[in-house]
Amino acid sequence: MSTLNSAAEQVAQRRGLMVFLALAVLTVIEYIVAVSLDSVPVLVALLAVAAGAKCWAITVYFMHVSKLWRGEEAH
Amino acid sequence: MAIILGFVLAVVGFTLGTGVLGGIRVSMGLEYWSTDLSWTIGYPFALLGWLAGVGGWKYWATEWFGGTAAQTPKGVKRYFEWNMDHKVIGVQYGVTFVALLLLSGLAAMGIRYELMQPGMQLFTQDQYNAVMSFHGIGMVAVAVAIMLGAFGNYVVPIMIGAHDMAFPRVNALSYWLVPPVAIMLVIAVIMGGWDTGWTAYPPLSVLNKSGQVLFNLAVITFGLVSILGGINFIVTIVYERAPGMTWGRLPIFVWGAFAGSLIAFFFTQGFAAGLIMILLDRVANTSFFHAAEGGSPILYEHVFWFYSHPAVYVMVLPAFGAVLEVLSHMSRKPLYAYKWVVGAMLGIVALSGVVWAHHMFTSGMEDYLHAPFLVLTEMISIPTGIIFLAAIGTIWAGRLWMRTPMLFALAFIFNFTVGGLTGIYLADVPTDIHLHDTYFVVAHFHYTIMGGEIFALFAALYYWFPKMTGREFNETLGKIHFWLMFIGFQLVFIPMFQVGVKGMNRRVADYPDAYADFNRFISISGFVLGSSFIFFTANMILSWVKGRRAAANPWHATTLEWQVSSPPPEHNFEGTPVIESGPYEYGVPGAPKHAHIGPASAEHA
Amino acid sequence: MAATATLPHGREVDSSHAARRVRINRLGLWLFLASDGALFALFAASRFYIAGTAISPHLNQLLGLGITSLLLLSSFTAYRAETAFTHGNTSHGRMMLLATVLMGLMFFGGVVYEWSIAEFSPSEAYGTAFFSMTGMHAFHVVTGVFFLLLMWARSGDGKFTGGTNAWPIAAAVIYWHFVDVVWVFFYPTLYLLK
Amino acid sequence: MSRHVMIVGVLWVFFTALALAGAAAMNPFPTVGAEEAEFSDHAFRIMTFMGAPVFGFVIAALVYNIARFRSSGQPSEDGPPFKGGGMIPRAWLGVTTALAVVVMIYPGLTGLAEMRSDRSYDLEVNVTGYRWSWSAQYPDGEFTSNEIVLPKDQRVRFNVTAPAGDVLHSFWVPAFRLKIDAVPGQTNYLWITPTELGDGANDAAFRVQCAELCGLNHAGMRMNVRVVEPDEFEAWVAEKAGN
Repeated sequence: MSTLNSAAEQVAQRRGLMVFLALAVLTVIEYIVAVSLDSVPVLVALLAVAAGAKCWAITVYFMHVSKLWRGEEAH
Repeated sequence: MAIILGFVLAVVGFTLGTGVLGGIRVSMGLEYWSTDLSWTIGYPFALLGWLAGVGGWKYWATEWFGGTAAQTPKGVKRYFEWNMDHKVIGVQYGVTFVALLLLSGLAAMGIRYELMQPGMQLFTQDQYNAVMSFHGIGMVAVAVAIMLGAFGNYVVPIMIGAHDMAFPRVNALSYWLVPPVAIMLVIAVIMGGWDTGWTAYPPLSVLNKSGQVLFNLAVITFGLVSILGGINFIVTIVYERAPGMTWGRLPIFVWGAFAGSLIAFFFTQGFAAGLIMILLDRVANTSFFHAAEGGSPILYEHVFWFYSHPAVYVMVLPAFGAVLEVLSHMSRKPLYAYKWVVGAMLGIVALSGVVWAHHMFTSGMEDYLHAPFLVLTEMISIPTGIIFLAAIGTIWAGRLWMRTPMLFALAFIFNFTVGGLTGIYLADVPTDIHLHDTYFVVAHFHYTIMGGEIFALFAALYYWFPKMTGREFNETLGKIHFWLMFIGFQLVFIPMFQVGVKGMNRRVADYPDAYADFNRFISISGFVLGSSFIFFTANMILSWVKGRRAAANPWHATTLEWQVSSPPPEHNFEGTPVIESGPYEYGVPGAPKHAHIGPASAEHA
Repeated sequence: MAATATLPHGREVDSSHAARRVRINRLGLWLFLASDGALFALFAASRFYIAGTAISPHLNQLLGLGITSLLLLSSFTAYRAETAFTHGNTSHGRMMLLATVLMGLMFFGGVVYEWSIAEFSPSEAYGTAFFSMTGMHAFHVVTGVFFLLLMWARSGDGKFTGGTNAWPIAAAVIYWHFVDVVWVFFYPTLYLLK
Repeated sequence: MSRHVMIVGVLWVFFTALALAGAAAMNPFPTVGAEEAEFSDHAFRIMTFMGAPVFGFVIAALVYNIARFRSSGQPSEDGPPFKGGGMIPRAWLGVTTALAVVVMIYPGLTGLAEMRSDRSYDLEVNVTGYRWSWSAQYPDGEFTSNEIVLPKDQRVRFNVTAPAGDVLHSFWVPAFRLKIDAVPGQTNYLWITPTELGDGANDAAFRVQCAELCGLNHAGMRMNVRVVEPDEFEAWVAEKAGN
């Protein structure tokens, strides 16, 4: 793997890794909940919460939704 | 030339797509050709070929693959191929959709001829259904696209002081998706048509002839036009306003276009989703609407109306904007209650997404949905009422210049009052259960869409004709057009309310003898209404070719599009537009001029 | 080079012409995604309308979990690619683009495999939902792969490196994340209910 | 200014009266054949009564301003610069909201509640819509008929459906003012109490008409309806069941 250039990039890449790990954990939780729970309403609610959290993390940290109203960062 | 190349590449694409499919099918031991599936697969390839041929490759896509995009030509030629100037695109939209309007109007004349007396005369029942369905979708397409497509494209960027739309290439793309829509609809009619009206309710649309597939593909494409156009307007209005053009100084037509675009870009997917489900049921053996497998036709009605009710506001919000624009300038008064109107438009946007099921009171949907949709639907009358307040307040004690655009704008108020009030009968369950799917509904939506939007369209068309063509229109022909159309319109649709209540249902090729007198009267009035378009067409052609040269500002209006030459220069402004006050400061003592064109600055050079 | 303006919080914002253009494109892209998202949402809602929360007992749950993880991982590599390009690290960015493309293709392969072994037909209620939703999503995966490949092919000369230059990469990557977001909702909708 | 308001006020009264007179003169309704029809017509009249003043106001303002302030040539001056702040928009909003709320509640929600209030029935008829015909099945007698015969003053429930594999139709009898879609694979219900004798042979309002576009012969998808005295109905049932 090629090395990372700048300190700024390293910070950003590490943040990405953290978000990915959180997403992976949430996915595993989803799966475990799904195979172990029998109540459909509770399952739907839990899955909706988990999916919402994953969606939020991806839009905020991966898709940089805030740049829509905050503009492009200067370098 | 570009159009011919587009056709050739479309045919090549279609042959290629259907060929690959056919090859696979033959290797699986099936027949080479399967009408539904072959069209579904071949069409996207044909579409790509067409887009590439008319200029999408030469002027755009080649860049993605490392090529250099060519310069678009100048002169008359540019109207016949890919062009990115919003003014060219506005004219292209205008001419295309006026042509479609006339064609669909001709279909209406056929319908009225057939319905003049009971029994079948002009058409067979099958032909009648095809003509009626074509009239429906043709007019819906005109109503959705013409206001934003023609006038939105032409004047919105100039009104806000922009040099073009935010995405000129996407703009060109969205226009060039339109001819395939028209061509597919015509081919569908030639192939025997489809008999589901413009609403395409399954299961009929899953079981009927293959014309339905072409209809679905055409309308999905048209949805794309609407979505891309909507996105383009939103971004343009958000980011391309000139310095000083604050949200509170936007001309009201720009607000109308903005509000309509908000709906178009988000809700249009509903129609697309419904039509895709029909296609899947037809070609992929799915069961969205097969009752025996757990599917439900009512699902389609939900998905379809989720778009198709908001769609009427895509039609009518820009129309509100255009009418209020004309009323203000031609009454020489500030637009009354500007901020309230903006609030009302946004209120309509917000409510539009939660009223769809009032089209379904008789569909057999769950009972508990009736009450909320009744209440929400009637709430829409509140913001709509604000529009009427603004219209009346604006003409109140004004200096009403009774030229053709003003006549159409004033007629809009009358027609939309009738359309709005009769809508309440249809929102109310106890009356709607009787009136649903009768001629009462036909009359109601013609009063809102034709009496509303199409009258507004003509107000806008006559109002901006000098700007767009650089020529003056013939006032006498314009007034003849107006009076024939206005009187003909009332005589057609007022009796339709009554015959509907009496028990005549819509979309019928034939009816019991009891309704014969009404229908004869309606048909004769219909021909009067139709004849008005002869004067309109003559006026447009004659004036465009040899009308007098128009001044830059024949209406002495304040907004920016009138501060540049007619037609405007290539990048709209020779200098930099400067906005210093609201758009309608008529008679306001000491108010600075709304806008003027300052010297060119380095920024836009 | 780039013009900057300082906001009240002391954060510097690029106000150059190029940055303005990126801002415009960004809003356009997001509006497109919102519109596209509405289409997916309507199909997801239809799934509950025709099939309730039922799923087919014949689903291969491990395969589902596998391709889901793969798509999630590809979102991570896409993020790495974009971050690398914005910070001027072209070579790492290109490698990550390729990794994303590869995982995208593997995901697509997984879906195709799943279709080929499925023991339920599209004419059942659940099958209708399953095949139409995964099919539409797979179509978006393929277009996403196409855009990413295009970006990989064109980024060799470094013209997408740094700041606003990296916008085309960012656009393709945002689209890819969107495809993942759709799957975030489709996965539980199609696999994890009862 | 107050003079303009006064004249518009007079015109308002005039146009409202005109609208009401016009609506009354038109008597748009078909034959009233059932309790439900009176109910629907009543709601219709209420809304006409409430809509007339709204219509009258808009037309009065429109007509007066056109008549008084028109100018055929280009106006030489600007009009008065009313921008519409202050009380007028607020009052307008208040009045339109109040009107909307009234219509929602009466005849809207109250009407809806009343429509649903009585779900009892004396007689059941199963109605099936095919492309392109109707069939009525009388469960008690277990026979099918290609016309609907109903006893006067008895409450009937129609169970409306279409076979799986068919398309949407809609069951509508204008004289009864009610309709419901015939949906493949689903049964929908209508409750009706006929109150007038009638026969589709001489009154088009007494017909079942398909009201949902269903393809080729949608227009001709009709069935005769007869409302008869109860004893005549019994005789008809006996005759049909005997065959």
